[in-house]
Amino acid sequence: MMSRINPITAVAATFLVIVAVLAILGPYAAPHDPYQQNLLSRLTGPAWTEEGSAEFLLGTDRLGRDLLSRLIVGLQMSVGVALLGTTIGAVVGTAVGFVSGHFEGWVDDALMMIVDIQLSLPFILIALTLLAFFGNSLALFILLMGMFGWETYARLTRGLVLSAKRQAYSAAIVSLGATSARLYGRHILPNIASALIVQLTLTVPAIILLETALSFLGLGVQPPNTSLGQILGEGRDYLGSAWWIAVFPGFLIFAITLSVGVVGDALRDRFDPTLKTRRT
Amino acid sequence: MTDLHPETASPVAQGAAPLLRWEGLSVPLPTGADRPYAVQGLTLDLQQNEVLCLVGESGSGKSVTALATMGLLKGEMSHTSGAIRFGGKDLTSLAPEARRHLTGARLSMVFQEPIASLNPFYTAGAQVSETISTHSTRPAPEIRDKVLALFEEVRLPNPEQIYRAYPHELSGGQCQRVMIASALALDPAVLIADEPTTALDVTTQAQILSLMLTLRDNHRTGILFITHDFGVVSEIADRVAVMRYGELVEIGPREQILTDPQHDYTKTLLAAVPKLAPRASRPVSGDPVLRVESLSKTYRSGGVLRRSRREVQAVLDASLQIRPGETLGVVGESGSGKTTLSQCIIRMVEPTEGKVEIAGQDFLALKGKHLRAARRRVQIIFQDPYTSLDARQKIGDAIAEGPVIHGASTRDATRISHDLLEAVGLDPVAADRYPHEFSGGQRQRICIARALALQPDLLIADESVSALDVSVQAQILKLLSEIQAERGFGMLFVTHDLRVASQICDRICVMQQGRIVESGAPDQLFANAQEAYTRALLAAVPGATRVFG
Amino acid sequence: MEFWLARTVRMAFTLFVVVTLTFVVLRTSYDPVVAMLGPDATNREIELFRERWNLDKSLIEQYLTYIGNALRGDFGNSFRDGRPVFEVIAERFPYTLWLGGVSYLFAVLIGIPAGILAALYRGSIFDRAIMVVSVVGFALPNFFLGILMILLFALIWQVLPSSGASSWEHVIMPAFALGLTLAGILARFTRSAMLEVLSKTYMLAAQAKGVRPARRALFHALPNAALSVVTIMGLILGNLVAGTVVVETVFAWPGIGRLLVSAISSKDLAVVQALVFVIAAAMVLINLAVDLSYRMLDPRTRRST
Amino acid sequence: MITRRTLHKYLMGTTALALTAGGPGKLLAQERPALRIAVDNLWRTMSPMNGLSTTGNRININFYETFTEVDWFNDDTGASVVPKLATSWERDGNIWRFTMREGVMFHNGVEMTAEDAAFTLSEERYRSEEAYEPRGAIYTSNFVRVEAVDRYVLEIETDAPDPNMPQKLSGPQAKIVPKDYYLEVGVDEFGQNPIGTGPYKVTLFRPGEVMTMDAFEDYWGAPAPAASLEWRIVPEYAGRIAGVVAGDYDFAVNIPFDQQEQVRRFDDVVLVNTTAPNYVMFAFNTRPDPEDNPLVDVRLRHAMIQGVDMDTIVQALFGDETFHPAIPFNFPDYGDYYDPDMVDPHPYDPEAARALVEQTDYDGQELIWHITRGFYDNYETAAEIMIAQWAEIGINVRMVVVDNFSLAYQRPFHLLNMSNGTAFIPGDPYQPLWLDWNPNSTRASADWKVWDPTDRFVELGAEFVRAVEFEERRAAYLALSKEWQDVTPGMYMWKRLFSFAHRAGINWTPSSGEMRMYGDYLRIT
Repeated sequence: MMSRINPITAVAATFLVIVAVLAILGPYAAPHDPYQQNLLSRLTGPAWTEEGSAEFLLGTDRLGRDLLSRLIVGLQMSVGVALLGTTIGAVVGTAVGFVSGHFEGWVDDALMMIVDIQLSLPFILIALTLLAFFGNSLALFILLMGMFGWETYARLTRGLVLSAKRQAYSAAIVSLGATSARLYGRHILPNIASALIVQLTLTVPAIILLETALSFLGLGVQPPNTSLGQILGEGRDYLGSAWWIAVFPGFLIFAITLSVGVVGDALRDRFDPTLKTRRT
Repeated sequence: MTDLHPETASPVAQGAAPLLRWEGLSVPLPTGADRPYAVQGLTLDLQQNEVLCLVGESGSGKSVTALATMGLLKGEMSHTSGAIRFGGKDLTSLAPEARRHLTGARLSMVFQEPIASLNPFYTAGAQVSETISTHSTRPAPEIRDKVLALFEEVRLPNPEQIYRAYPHELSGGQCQRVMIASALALDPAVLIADEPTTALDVTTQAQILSLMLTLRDNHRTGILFITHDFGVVSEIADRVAVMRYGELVEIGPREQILTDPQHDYTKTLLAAVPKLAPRASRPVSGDPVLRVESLSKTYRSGGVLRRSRREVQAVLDASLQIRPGETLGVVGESGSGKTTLSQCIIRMVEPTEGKVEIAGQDFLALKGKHLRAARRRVQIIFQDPYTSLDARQKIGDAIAEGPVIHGASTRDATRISHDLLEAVGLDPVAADRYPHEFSGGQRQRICIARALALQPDLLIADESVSALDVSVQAQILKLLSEIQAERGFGMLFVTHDLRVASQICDRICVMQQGRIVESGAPDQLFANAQEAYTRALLAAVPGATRVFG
Repeated sequence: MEFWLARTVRMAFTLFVVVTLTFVVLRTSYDPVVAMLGPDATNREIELFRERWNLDKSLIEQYLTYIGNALRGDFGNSFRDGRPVFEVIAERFPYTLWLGGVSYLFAVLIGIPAGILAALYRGSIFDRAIMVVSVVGFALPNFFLGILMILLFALIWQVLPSSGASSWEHVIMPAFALGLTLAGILARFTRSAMLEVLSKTYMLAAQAKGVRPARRALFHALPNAALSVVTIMGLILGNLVAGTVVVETVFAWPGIGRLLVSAISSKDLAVVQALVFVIAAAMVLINLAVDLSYRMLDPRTRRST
Repeated sequence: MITRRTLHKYLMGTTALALTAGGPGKLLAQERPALRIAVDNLWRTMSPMNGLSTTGNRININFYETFTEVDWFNDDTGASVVPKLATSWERDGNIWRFTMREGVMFHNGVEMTAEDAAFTLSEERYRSEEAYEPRGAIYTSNFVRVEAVDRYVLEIETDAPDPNMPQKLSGPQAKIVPKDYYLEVGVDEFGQNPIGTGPYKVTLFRPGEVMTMDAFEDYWGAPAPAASLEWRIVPEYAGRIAGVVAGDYDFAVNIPFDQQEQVRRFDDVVLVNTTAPNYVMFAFNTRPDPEDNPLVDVRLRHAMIQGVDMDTIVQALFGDETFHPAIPFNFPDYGDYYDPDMVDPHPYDPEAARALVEQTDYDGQELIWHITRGFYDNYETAAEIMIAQWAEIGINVRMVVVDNFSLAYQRPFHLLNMSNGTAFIPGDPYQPLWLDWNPNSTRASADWKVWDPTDRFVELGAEFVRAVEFEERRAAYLALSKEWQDVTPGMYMWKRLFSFAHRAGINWTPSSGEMRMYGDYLRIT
């Protein structure tokens, strides 16, 4: 069962690898300078359409910039922001979860209260308010994305730590005389890592979508930087006249979210002990 | 309660058409399993008014046989071959709907975990009623009366109250009685009981076994009774079938199998069965490695805001001593406080009161780094070998970890780990493998090695062999004895199984509701128990007086 | 009883912290005046505006006044049109309740049965199809879906009204755009909750009793799965609120999501503060309701006799 | 295929038939349609000056009326005004005497008198310490006395002869409000429940959502052609255009230029573009704040002007629908003042620009351009192009797009987006040249001020204000304009374009950014 890989999963994983490579290469993978404007070839269609030109594979945007190249740098930004935000949230949340799970008692109560407070507000509300009132910068934006989902990690980690602490192996390791740091760092963390990784596969697309929604409301990544959400948000008015501007980034966001979801499901199936057959 | 019906072996008219007949039944395993078939070519019959015990170790295919008979297999495993004949029909080729009409009505089943087999959402009464309403159109009041009568029959106290109770409000034994009531509701011809008493305490087990025999007699039901415990077999079986690796090894009347087994495998199994063979205590000397005085543990539930705090006395005023080379057994039924006691000693749980001295050192007064340093003196082995190893750590590292923590060089620790692997009967080459590559028994050996790596003065074995098959159990017990003899540590052996305790312990403490009610050397204790509770425990041990093999 | 008392105290504290944090964040971020008055406002105008809304007082003073009034249920007046904020919110609330209710109903009526069926026929084409649709619902940004629908159903085929909230037909597209994501989440969650329940021994026991498959699914598996589904049903209300912010903007739906966006962009502090409070309070209450229904549903937390 | 629209028509047909049968007497009122207009936004208050804004002015001309009105119908330059609530006027030195129309009713049934007209322009309302709408002060800064001398006559005394008073009184400050009601409810409440004398009266106003108006039955002039108007916010362009195409709305505003070609393809939809007397621009921060601001060097500013090919940009973004005014203040809006043959002193010339940059100390430092998001159509797009062109001549500009003006106004910045209305005096360059750049203007006095007017500019400005006769005024204007261009504290980018779409069967004439739904402007067939 472990060895068989579903073909859909394989396609999704391959797609993600391509996305990752493009995101890493960024402008180096772009066929054109993504910032090079060409007012004479504004709104050129994709190469295979009537209004297309062989020079621009996926057409151009309202400034005559090569859409494919824009998508690649947008991809770099979207994926970068999502990964960075996820990492910040996961690290902070996991740390909080460990602290909570280790001390229990009032420390736990206090930390979980903070988690409750964040949970009582839909994140987009927090994001909108902070971005609109504090002004938007890439640093604030990434920080904000880092605030997203930390509470999920905190709660998840706390629960996992509490249950891992009660597992026989933890008791055995404590009774060996191990320090808490050793127990958490060397034993519990590796054991709960799989659950955290599965959670990562949920956070990454959630941040990409959040960034998209914020871009729609005009509060996402700001020009001259660009992101998939921003290209999509800009392109939405052009859906009737230059569909490619919105459709390609829309499809890309969709495909990334879908693929990460598929791969996440596969990871979950692989990690989830309840789905493993240990029957006699 | 010793032998329940010594002479009336099988009142079955031999030669009559069997009630249920398995003809060359094979059940495939999903691809990728360690063997192609869970059950292969099983041919067997069950007679009316008979208890047929299906015996085997884990993985022998006995449960799969039960599920196949009831038509409960899923996925690839449901593609069985062969036939299961019942009332002139082959169950495996019946249409699903036709088969469903038989299931629960003519053939019924009781499962191993009674609490888990009741739906937490409905009352006990509703769930038994459902069995009846599924297969008949009787009016509701009539069903209710019938259910109450069944509860009466399975000797549930207070049927009316049980009827309204949810599963979580019932004990394991009560749940199993409810399940049996449900299984018998429509007076089935065949009852399949899959390890129905394994999860229960010995006293409850004895009651359930006696109940099943009564039912067999009253309803003339054919019972397929699945168990791994020859003690139970000796109490209940009319005939015994032994399975291994999905195949039938041997079948015969109870007495023949128990006293004169033909097959080597059966012989091995019987030899490994723990016997209630109380030994005398060995002479020991030296200062105690463990001294527990007036230890108590009270659990309090409820927070600041709660007016009514609930208190549970898990351990109350327990005192005991263990000297080097000595093994002290702690026995008792579930909830008696024996595990809490052992956890208090190693401070996995902080005791409320009392004193614990390990190797002359006040263990409870220690903190931080001193506590960590002192922990090397006491080590523990748990019940479940699957969860007591870190699944992501190589076993060599797991064994070496203790010495490393206490300052050994990596090289020394590795050497210790290799030596110990050898000492517990594993190839040192295995050090680089992960726990999941080992069987349960092997894992328990690894746990022992890990505990011993620190050369503790005291070793606590908390139900350490309870989850293992008998043959493995015997090996592990032997290993522990040998190593103890060699290294001279004191051992606190916690178990619910008096047979096991009787064999390995120098002294035994019997716990009931948090207190140590009685203690003494096994031979004295068992021959001359002072407490009624101790006597009840002893009486309930299945096959207590029996000599196997 | 003690449980509920503790819960209430905790809830009140959470809301207090939310109100305070919002106040601090909004009032220290910057002066809303210019945003409110437009780029050409004169100094005198700005001065008058500050006086009118007490923005010239010290932060502590403003805070104490605000909390004092809030405790009396007065969250002040909208900077934008001077009306009591609760009146402004109350005007919009029914619309969001309507849209949210329909989307939620859609999500529940589609998502839960789909999840159940997918679990019952695990691994079948049907299961795959449901899962694919549910991932699509999650992966498609809902404003994109919304605009696409407007172009198709209103502009090209002209079978549905483009935007607004004046008839039941108007609710179809926004409710679908909003509900699809929720239905997807619910379907996936219901599926895994069902799968977990289906693997329980009591399900095997029910089968061994000869209980019909449909009855097993509906009477044995579903109520137990419902316990975890109820929890997620509370959690997705957060997604619902987040979704309305975008969807109401796309479809010019005059609900609180739109109000929030416009209040934020016009820096109507009073309305933003009150909205944050109202949404947080609603979320907290909903979670309480979820706990309550969880406790009512789960026999383990209630007593027989 | 039966679409909603055809279905709708069918249903409407039967309803109309039923009504005809019901009784011809009611027919007139019933024949007037109810119009629905999808707008992008509504200003938060409708009080004429506190609510001064594109989105407010666009609709409040339907319920407020001014002394005079710009006649867009007959003169699309916007340079001529016609009588509205004032029927005649005469000047005597510093005093203007206006005679108001008789029999004009406010929507609350009270007759409009000179008292109301005087109050509208009064010190109490605009210029006192406790003014209700202090923004009006700028618009009436030269007023000394406003007084009703008769039920229908009022006098306005200015500090110097002001030849342009009738033109000025077509502006927002001259939207006549009912004195008693205004004083009774206060300006904030008035802004929410506005009352005027116009052909429509407001029935519901929810800022951020909708405004509805009914035809005012006691209107003094020609009856309103629509029975009611509903102005509803549809923030998304797709929603607005789909609304008009599908028949949910009769009008939609703000059709982005790039989408217009597509809109033209719909048979039942008419696209209307018009420019308004308002120029989109950016200001240079010419002051040494931040201290190292390289833009204090005028050569760098001129280089930047010469470094962008604004004509091409405007052509690309708006086609021929609007234009780039190469020479500031020489706007075609200004009738006789406009000189189409004037030579641009700072034409697009990247070579010259590069040379100018060479002369300065500019070291490639990043210049920050604050832009308020989405405030002006295509602004960010133009900015991106301009930044690319400036990069060509070695000037490094970064745009910082912020959410609103208060963020945009926060220093430090080097360039700032803004726009400049030009119609304070229709047909006269007074507003963009002096009103908005003089030492008391916000641009020269607010925290975010971008320039310190030179002594010469102030001197020339005073001369320009004093000039009454055309030739004298023209000379003063040219001198002042030249001084401005020597300093160049900003760049005028294009004349603001407003676009509308409406369903076929409506004949509608736009009047700059306003949507006049009355008189000759709206005919429904």
